[in-house]
Amino acid sequence: MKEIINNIQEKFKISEVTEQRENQYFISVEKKDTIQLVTYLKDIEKFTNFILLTAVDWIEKGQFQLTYMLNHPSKKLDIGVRTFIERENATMDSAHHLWEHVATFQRELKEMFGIDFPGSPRVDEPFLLEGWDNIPPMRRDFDTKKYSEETYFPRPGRSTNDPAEHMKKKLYPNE
Amino acid sequence: MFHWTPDRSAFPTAGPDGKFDFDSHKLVKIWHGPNHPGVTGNMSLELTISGDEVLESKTHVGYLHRGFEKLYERRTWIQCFPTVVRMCVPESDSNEYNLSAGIEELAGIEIPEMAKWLRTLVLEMSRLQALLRIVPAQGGTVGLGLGVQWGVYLRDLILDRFEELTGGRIYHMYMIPGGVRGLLPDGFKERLEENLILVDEFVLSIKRLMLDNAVFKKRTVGIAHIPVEWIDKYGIVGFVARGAGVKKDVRLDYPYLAYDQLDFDPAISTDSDIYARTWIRWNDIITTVDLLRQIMAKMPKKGEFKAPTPNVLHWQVPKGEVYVRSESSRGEYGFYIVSDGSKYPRRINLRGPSYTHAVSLLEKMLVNSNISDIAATMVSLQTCPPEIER
Amino acid sequence: MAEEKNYKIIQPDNSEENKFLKPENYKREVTAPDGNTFIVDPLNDYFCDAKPQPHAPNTIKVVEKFLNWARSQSIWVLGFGTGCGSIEIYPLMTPRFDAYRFGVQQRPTPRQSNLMIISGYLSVKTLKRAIRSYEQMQSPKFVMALGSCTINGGMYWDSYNTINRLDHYMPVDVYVAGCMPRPEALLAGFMELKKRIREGKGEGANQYAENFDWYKANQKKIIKDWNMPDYNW
Amino acid sequence: MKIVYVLLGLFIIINYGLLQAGVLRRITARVGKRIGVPFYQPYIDLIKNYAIRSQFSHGVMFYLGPVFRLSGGVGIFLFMPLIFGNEIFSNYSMAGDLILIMYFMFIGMLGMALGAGEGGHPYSIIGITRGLSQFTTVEVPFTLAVISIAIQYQTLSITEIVAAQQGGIMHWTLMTNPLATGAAMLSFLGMMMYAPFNVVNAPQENPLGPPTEFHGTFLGMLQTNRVILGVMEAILFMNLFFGGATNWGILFIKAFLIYFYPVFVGAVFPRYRIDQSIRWFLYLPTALGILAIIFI
Repeated sequence: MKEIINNIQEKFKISEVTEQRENQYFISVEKKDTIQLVTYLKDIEKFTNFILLTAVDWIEKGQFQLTYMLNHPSKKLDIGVRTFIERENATMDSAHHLWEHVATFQRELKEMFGIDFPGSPRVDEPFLLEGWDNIPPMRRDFDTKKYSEETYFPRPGRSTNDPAEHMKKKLYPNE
Repeated sequence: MFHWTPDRSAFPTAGPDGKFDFDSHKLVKIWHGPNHPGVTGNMSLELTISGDEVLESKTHVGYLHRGFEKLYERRTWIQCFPTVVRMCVPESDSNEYNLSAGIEELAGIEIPEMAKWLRTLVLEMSRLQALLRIVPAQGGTVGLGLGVQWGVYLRDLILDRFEELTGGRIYHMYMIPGGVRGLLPDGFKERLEENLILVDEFVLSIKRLMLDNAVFKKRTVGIAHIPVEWIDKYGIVGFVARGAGVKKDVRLDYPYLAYDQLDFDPAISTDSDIYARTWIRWNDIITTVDLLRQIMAKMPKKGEFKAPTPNVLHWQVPKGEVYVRSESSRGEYGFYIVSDGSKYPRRINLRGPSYTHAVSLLEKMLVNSNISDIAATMVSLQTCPPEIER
Repeated sequence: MAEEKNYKIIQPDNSEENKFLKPENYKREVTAPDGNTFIVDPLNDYFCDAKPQPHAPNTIKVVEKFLNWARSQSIWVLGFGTGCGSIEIYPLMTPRFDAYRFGVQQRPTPRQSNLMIISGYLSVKTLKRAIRSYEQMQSPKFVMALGSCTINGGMYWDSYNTINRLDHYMPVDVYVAGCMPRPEALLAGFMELKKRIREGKGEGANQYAENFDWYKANQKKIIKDWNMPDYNW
Repeated sequence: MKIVYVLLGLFIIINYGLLQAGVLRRITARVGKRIGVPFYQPYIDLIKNYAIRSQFSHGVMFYLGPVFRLSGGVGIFLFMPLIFGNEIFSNYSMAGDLILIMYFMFIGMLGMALGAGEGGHPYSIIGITRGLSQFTTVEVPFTLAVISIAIQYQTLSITEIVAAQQGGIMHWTLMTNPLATGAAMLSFLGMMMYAPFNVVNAPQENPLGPPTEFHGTFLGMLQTNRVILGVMEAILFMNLFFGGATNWGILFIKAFLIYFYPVFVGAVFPRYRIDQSIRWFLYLPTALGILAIIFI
């Protein structure tokens, strides 16, 4: 695994390398190099199994983190390629030409995070939702509780407790 | 002499924009699901058919979308557990295992030996009950409902054992970060062994009823073939990959829990059709029963079953990200977990095998197949909609 | 071999209600073989738009009682697994619990079913299909709602995609509590439903027809992608 | 006066058919280790379906479809001698009634096709298309068998065929013409539409097939027809191949056993696809039927 990381570092500009396990690494790369790096990993280093593509919303920094998890089937190695893109008008290059199922992940990201992947097949079709006209729901500025209370006729009488305070009150009422 | 294959050149084809011309009155569009007995769970296929041949298929999911990954923004780590099991209904224990394993890895907790064995036991029981339902259901898709009756009865007996051990029939929430919730009750092993003897008989009778049945073979051999080149192209995992001749099993490739101390060899086939995938899962029942017996024999008698953890009510899991995986009955089942060091998880993302099997792979496989084979194809991939849409 | 199309699609205006209209439901201008042109609106012209009417029970009490007994003894369930509770339908219909003993049978088409089991949470997308199936069922029809999700949202009470209270969208006869309810609880629910039907209280279809506008308003509030006639016969 | 006896016969047949359906459902449930429905369940289902309050129609043929289907079943009944040697229960049996009965077996299917087509549900149209193609091939071995026994007995009257088989089991067509019996009994599997030949209303493929849109009274009529048709086809085979019946007891036993055979096969077999089932009927049963004509 170490030599693969060294190979990558020679060819690409890697900003951060995290060793999670001895066979699982996460590396950060700039947005413009990402698809190149994924292609390199697939074709040269034989990380031929694409596991997942997902996004993490870092709203504090105004960024989305995209993670491409790749797997080396024979050497049993995992590598996660992280890249950070701007939160406003988020767009990313599509990787649907590398694996057939990447398009599905990109369709979901387009719908749930509003990250556009121009050129990806059927990317504009709704995937999970139907008739959604709010901001993409997985963005952290979308308040699901408020939306639910306004839309779905909550049954009165439901109270919410913070578990820590509730247990404290229940177990040690005098403290 | 009577053998006849359709002349596909005479079939209507898609126009240059990839769309079919429905004004030609040669095509029918039908919706296979969500209210359809031949669909696994609540999903639907939008089919363009000409006669009995499928020309185009589009998978529509989202009927079970609950927005789990959004809800976890509002729940503490321990509050995630009651909902995380509901991500995949037929086999819920992989979810709890993956989440607790991910938290333990991020927090650097080593679980005790006893907990490892108990988790392995529960995961294998879970696999067994899922297989007892789905293997006869493969017969059900081609009209053999009898095996389903027998199989679901045995599955109920396994669920009884679950109830005894964890208190729940379908959702158990038995594994928690640091270990498990309790030890085996008295006499549990004997009662499980009694059930396993029944399963042994069932395995033989389902072979006679289904796998040796001439009509079943006629319906399944050579249908829904998956070439071996598709394995990486479509991200195929689990028994579907094993059906195509590629031995993919997380239990062997990335041994977790006590699997490195167990002796097993999952079945493999190169036919890669519905019959082969049924045969492999039928073999998986035998493997699982054998594994359960091994686990019960090798398990320590007593021991600590939970490692000390911080107070879960305000547990701040250290910052980091991890991908954990386990082998469910459908294949590799992975969680991608990101923690930002706060009380709430930043992101928990599930990648189930059906995510590719039921969407990109199924759409491709159904083209030029017969509409009679759709249900059998779906069950042979063991698609499970809740894990696609969460 | 592209044939000349005998119709022209009229693009809808950009108003709020046309936002999610599907292309196959656009209005179109059709030229008939005799040269006349007329406008076809698929959503209004292809479907019967009459509202549902309440159907009064049989006026002879004894006959109605007998018919209600027959209805209670022959419950045909629509085989529509709307949520995770449908996994417990398997044990219900197999040797362990065997609901067939009580006249409960499954039916794959809504036209012939009497009972709709809403098995757990309903996402908005499924709710649309569930309403459609419910309206296609013939009166008298019953609804059984499983799990806490249909009562107050259960553990998905704050989710943006699942409804909280089913009784705002369709009349519910019996709730079975639990997450998910065990098969025994389901059997008890069937017994309760039978009692209700025998007492002549299973008039959900009439209730739906009488309060049709209220139900429709609630449904249309959350289902924005409507794309179907107002009432599905 | 005859019409009263005919109606009495119809009443007995319907009741027997309903009870038989309930008992058979219990037996198949036993194979699956269940207890199954109460034996009187078919009665309740029928009452309930006739008591559905709201009904609507898709058009004229939607009304007429079930009527055609029912007239097919009742038509078979009208011309079928039930009890040999009993004037009362011979119905309108006459010379050449075998041809008429074969015609009635098909007319119900055609009526159903028109009704299902008017219903407009894609699955019912797929189902009925399959049904018509399969039934056409089912008719081939059956017709060959009928021709064979017509040559054998030199008659097309069912009463005379039954008369020729009297006098012990060795006189039955089963013994005197086993090839024709074999061909006909194989095609009987296809007529009853149990697995492996139930592709017409295969629940996992095209849920329910032709009757998808039928409900309430329409469905009630279809169910009534199903009951009559099933029993009458079993009685037809009893008359043609198994020596007929001289009293009601023998009729019930023989009809039950003949009806039980496709149910028994259906419980343990999956179903063929439509192309496979058509091919199946054109291989072995047709070959048997041709042999039956050659070696008569």
